[in-house]
Amino acid sequence: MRKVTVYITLKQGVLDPQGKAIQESLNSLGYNEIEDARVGKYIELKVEDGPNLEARVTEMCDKLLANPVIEDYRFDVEEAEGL
Amino acid sequence: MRKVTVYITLKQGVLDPQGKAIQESLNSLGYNEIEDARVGKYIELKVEDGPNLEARVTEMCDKLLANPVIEDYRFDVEEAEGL
Amino acid sequence: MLKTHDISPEQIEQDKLYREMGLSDQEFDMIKDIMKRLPNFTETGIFSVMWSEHCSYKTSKPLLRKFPTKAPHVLQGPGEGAGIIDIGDNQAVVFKVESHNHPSAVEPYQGAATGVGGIIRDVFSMGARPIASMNSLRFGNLNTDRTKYLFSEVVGGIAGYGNCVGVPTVGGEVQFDDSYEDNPLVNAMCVGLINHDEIQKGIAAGIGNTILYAGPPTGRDGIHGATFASDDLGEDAAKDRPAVQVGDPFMEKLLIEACLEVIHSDALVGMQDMGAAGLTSSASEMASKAGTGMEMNLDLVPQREQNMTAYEMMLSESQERMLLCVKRGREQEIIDIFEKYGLKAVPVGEVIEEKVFRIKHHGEVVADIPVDSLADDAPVFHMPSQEAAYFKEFQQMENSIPQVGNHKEMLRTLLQQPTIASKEWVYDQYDSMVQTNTVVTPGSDSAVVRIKGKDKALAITTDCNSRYIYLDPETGGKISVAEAARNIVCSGARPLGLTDGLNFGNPTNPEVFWQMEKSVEGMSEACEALGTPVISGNVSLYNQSKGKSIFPTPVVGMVGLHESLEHITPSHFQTSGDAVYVIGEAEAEFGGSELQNVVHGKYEGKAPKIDLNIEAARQKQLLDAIQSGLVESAHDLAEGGLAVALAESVFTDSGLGANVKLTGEATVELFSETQSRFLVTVKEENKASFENKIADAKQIGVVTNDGTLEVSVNGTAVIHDDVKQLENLWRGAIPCLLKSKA
Amino acid sequence: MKFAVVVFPGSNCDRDMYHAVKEVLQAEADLVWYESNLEKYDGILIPGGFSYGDYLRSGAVASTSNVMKQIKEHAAQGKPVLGICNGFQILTEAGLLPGALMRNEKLSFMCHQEELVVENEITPFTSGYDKGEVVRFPIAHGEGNYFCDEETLADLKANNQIVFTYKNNPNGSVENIAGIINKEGNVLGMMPHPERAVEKLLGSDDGLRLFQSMVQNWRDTYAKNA
Ligand SMILES: Nc1ncnc2c1ncn2[C@@H]1O[C@H](COP(=O)(O)OP(=O)(O)O)[C@@H](O)[C@H]1O
Ligand SMILES: [Mg+2]
Repeated sequence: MRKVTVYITLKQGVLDPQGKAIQESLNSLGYNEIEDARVGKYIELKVEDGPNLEARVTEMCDKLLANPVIEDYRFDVEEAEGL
Repeated sequence: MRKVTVYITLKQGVLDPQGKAIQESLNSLGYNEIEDARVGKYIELKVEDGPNLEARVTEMCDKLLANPVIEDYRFDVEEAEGL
Repeated sequence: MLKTHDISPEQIEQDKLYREMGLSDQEFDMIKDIMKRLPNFTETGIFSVMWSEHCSYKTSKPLLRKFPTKAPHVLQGPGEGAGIIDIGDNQAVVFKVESHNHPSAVEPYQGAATGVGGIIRDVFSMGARPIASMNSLRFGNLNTDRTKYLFSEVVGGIAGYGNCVGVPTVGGEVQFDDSYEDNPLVNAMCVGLINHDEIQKGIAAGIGNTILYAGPPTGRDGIHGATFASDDLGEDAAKDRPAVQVGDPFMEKLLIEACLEVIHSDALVGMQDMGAAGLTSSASEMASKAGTGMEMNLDLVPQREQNMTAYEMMLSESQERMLLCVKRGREQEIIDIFEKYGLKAVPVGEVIEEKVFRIKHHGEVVADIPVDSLADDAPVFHMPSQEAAYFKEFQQMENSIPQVGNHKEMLRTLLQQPTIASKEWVYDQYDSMVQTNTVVTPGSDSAVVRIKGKDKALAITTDCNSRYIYLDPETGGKISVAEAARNIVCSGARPLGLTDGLNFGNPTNPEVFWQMEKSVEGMSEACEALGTPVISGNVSLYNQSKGKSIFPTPVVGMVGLHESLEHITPSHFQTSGDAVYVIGEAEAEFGGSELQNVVHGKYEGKAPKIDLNIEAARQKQLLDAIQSGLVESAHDLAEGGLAVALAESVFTDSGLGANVKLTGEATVELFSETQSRFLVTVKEENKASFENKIADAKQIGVVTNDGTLEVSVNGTAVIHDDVKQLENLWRGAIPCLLKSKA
Repeated sequence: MKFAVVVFPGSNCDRDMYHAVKEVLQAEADLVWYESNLEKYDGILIPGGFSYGDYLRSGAVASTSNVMKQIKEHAAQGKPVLGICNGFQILTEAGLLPGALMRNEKLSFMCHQEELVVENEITPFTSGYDKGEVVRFPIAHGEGNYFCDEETLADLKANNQIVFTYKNNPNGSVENIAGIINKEGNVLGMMPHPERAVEKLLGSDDGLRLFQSMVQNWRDTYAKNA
């Protein structure tokens, strides 16, 4: 069993209203050191071991998990201990 | 300048219908090796350097970024090169 | 991205770079004549977006002139952000439809969301409070993963944006046909309410007055979106992807409240939203409409990204932005109002006497264009038109009756056709009730929205059966207007006027242009006959992919007025014992019908014919009967004919059924799509008065309370079915298609 | 009794709530921008909508705004606070009510009439209803799936804090919970919209009694002679 963690972030230049709201809210709470916030998604997959794991995860990201029009993604693969 | 990355995940025991939906869609696309999926949030903060950075980020998480009733969080701090 | 300074005017001409921006050689020559020199890169970009079909209507203008647009109650016809119709008591209704087809094909969620945002801005930029949204959607058949994805995401985007801004989405339509497979249609309509004395215009008047930019900073969103929207959606649409804009409905909500507060300040001169072609179109149009010029300094424009070029800023389609013209010296009053809502408004330019559109950036003049040339001198093309080859063939076909073995089974099948099936899966995702005015929520013929404090309400519908229009554009055009009016009348309202969303294929194809021409002629004729002027609209061309055009789809968005809340009439049956009437007789008309599609798997032959005199007379009589309190429920007959209309009328939750006796040919009586027909229920004691008012009404049965739909033809029972079971099939069809594997 | 309808940036049921209490119920009410003083009001109504776009989590940003301090004080004085839909989300995020509202089980927004069961009729909000009575209110939310841990749930039950439940749970809420009240009995949060159910013309007027109950109880408590 493997644990794959996929990180999905908005492409450079794509408007991130969520991030902006978070930044403003942190500033208004007095955390003026926050200069920017960007929000992404984080998906943990529990995957049965098999050949071509990386290639298959890439495919899943392209097809379903990330929206290539506005998002970038990357992922890590590790042994699934803690799952 | 520092880059703080906050990872927010649903607590163990809290149902994650979104993760479930992702798992099912992946399975129906033929990725039967996916046994589970959990969805979380990923927030990148660009933070001006200052004292007590870690303590302050912990506070931000407790006060705003995560909801302790349903979520856990952790964060990394790194030098902000790529921002 | 190309940099302005890297590319010289000479290079643009020599390498014909203007072509990449969507300008033809001929258009480029016209620009040189206007400028009396070579345009630079930014200027070429400005012309290219302003002369795109989306902004200039260069191929559709000659057709749009055919629409009747005037009537005593029309306060504002086509030309401004949205049209306006008087509804008495110093009030008026503002509405328009807008397409976002190509952006939705590329990124369906954001494409649809920003479509909703854009049309709402058109309405509140007139000074009106948006009170209702509608959406008219077309997709391929729900049997591919791609189509299911597009459908789900488009609905999600409309919901995500509409729910957050707090404008109820009260209705719409969805149809499915292979011709839309790669090119879905997403048309959004918004309706607003305004007092006569609050009407704003998008003008930049008063030499020396200040131009304010309001809203979030400009990024590189959707650059070239406007020309992109008028381009053929090729196989490699993917390369256009970064052009997609992302919407922020929260920002829009703040902008609505701020702008509706700003209109009460007499410091405001004019205001317009930045829609397609962003800063370029709003600024140049405001000046052109006022007969002035404008000078703008791009260094003052709030920017979200670094090192943006003048070209990028002028063409950016970042969302939720407004441009205002404000009296000089009183800027702060307006800025303060935006500030209250957490929005920035900043001066970026001024109104000048010289009629030019002059843009400065980093201390240099980067564009200097005669302002009228952008709006008024845009070329107009009279495209060749040629009757479609298929049309002659179809017209020669005899009307035939599709073979139906088992009518009961056929009704079940028809109820599960996605175009007929319940759209609850769609509209349940929309907040249809916010603002607490929605008297009739989605699921009836028209949505009904009351006007608080007055004994009146508005009926709203969108309609367009593109199959008929494909078979016979002129007749189909008439039908789409008539059907919309029918839906308004059934709800008890008087049709006021309409907005049109003309979605067609490639107009340089003479057969496509013929479809446009004929359908506009048909629509215009129906508008005249039914007294519904066209007050606004939108044109979306080049809707095709892999060389095949979509079905011609001129969507009609119509608004009607209930002169009293008492007139609001449901489309469902109400009480057991009521008499069931049908108005108008069925004929063997199956061209373009749902039955034809089910039995033959294609659409061919003649569209059902329509006599606009009969249509107008029946609508008038029915409305009169409703206003006289004689009608319990009214529903028009549409896809699937009488049998489907009967079934829909008994899906009520209250255990009703119907017992109906017909005479004639069973398939014709049950499923024909003959036009100008209505299904009406009447209380026993009102039958005589009702029959007196409506010459063509014939009682066919009664409403029962046994939860059974029973229909006999010539004394033989042909349908005998449990209403609950039928309803479950009808409700379950779309969710079931979405879940099934492709 | 004077109501404050608190308006956050992004609230969108504020005017509906105002219409319900001011024009239909004919009580005294003001729309109050979130930066204002709430001192002079007897009851606080937090309306639905998408405060701050509901970005991050529904109600999260609004729950940290300054006005929450005033609302907490108001609640501590025993005065009534009613949060509907986004208002409920804000109250849980602010810790005035236990638990959290998660995404609907089916993940999509939903809007339609629902049948609710009145579980607790001994509150200042529900005294006009009968126990077990079934009422019809619209719902309109994407994140109304009430969640709390076992311990909290046991507490809610022990203290009779569950005020409304769904007859046909639409969103996956624990124990069909549609609305809960705090231990002290003066802060009610609920996902369904009583303010959208105050006129028969719009499908139901079952919600009117909720506001009437508030006024009645306030009169009984504070203005015996009024
Ligand atoms: N895209 C949509 N958005 C909202 N409501 C919709 C949509 N599509 C259909 N509906 C609603 O479903 C009901 C049935 O639609 P439709 O079959 O097109 O009606 P009709 O044939 O009477 O015009 C209508 O009340 C309509 O408003
Ligand atoms: Mg209809």
